[in-house]
Amino acid sequence: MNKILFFAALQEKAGKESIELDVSGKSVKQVKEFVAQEYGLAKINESMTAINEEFAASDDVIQENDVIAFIPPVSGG
Amino acid sequence: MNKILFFAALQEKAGKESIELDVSGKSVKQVKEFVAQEYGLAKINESMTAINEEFAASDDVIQENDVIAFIPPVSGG
Amino acid sequence: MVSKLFSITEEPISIEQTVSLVSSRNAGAINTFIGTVREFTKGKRTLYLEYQAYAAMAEAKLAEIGQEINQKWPETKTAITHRVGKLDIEDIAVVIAVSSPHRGDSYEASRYAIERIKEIVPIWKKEHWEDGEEWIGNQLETKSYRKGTPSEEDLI
Amino acid sequence: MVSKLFSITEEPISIEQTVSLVSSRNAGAINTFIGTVREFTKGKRTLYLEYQAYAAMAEAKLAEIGQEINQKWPETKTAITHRVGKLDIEDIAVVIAVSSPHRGDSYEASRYAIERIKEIVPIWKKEHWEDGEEWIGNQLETKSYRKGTPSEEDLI
Repeated sequence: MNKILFFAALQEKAGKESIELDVSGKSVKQVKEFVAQEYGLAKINESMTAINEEFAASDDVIQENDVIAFIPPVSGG
Repeated sequence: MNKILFFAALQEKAGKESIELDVSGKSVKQVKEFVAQEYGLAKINESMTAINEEFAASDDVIQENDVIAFIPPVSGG
Repeated sequence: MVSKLFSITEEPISIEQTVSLVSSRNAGAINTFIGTVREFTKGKRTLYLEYQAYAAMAEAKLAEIGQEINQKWPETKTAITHRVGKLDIEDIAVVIAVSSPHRGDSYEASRYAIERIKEIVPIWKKEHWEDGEEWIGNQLETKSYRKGTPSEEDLI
Repeated sequence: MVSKLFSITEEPISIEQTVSLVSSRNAGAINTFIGTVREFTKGKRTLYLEYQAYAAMAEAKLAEIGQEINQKWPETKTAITHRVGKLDIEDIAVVIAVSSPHRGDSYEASRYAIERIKEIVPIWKKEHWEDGEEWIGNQLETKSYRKGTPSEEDLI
């Protein structure tokens, strides 16, 4: 099972902070496409993705228990 | 009468913070030469001079009651 | 009381406390950058801000910025505290403190830190105006992040 | 408690206090430079420092630097506090705070302020070492001040 975290506009749009989903074996790109469609989160394509708190590439593959987070363009400071 | 202020190394060398001297009518350059000789303050030539808290030029002329200060190279900050 | 060099906090930030984390006998200079909530941006009045962070990752990324700074300016020491939650006008959102034996490095490293925060640290700001609200980010998609990861070259 | 924008004081300097003098609803950035007493300079160990100022003139010159900054960076606000007397290692000698709507100006103006302090403000530092003491200044006479007045061009 994998935990998927949403932040900022994505979190508001999804209506929740996180979901549980088994996406192990899928690439970041595949997870993005699935989640975008399932939750109507078109903006996910502007987001980066983190796996276990580290930025990941589109073709990185999710492992069992990985925590995935979608990171919209940041605006701290 | 004029008050003449010494700071830092000049103050230590002169052994006092200030002196009273009537130098009105003299130029800054003349006052420097006189004080350098009278108090053994050769380093006064490396100093700038302030009249009434404003930097003065060598040929500026001292007026009655002006406060003169010799300003060694500064090292604040 | 924040005592970690790189931290996300919900409490008001103490400038003195962040500075004290980097002060040392070898430092002659400490540059501090304080980001505060400004009332007007491009003529539009902000009522308040809301900051959200992916806290664990944000602290890791702040520490990573500290490591980058140590590479570039070896004698510096850096601390960064970023606040989250609701912030009013004039409140402090972030304090960066960089100590260094000489002042030039402290200015350059401090500036580098704030620029990198705006690039790689997962913190988001929502502006609340009289007539609406919006999560601020790169709305114009001027950056593509095609590789998924923001590289230094992409982002500077 | 220091409440003047430009001041010479014999008391320990509060960073928060100096920052509060420039904080405003229009500021989004406050850059702070803190000059501290460093133990080692060029391998030589300092025991403590002694600062002396021509206080009235020094405050006037600090205010003049504030005016120069307002000319160059019109939307900034500057406060500078410099301490005099005996300072121990790690003590704060000077705090400069510059607020600005945008961060770039606050960094540039803060850097400008510390450079100008080292040029035109009548403050002197005496270093005390284990084997001696010396008033620090431009001992090498690399600057002639021929005109008697340090112009910006002379000194930068």
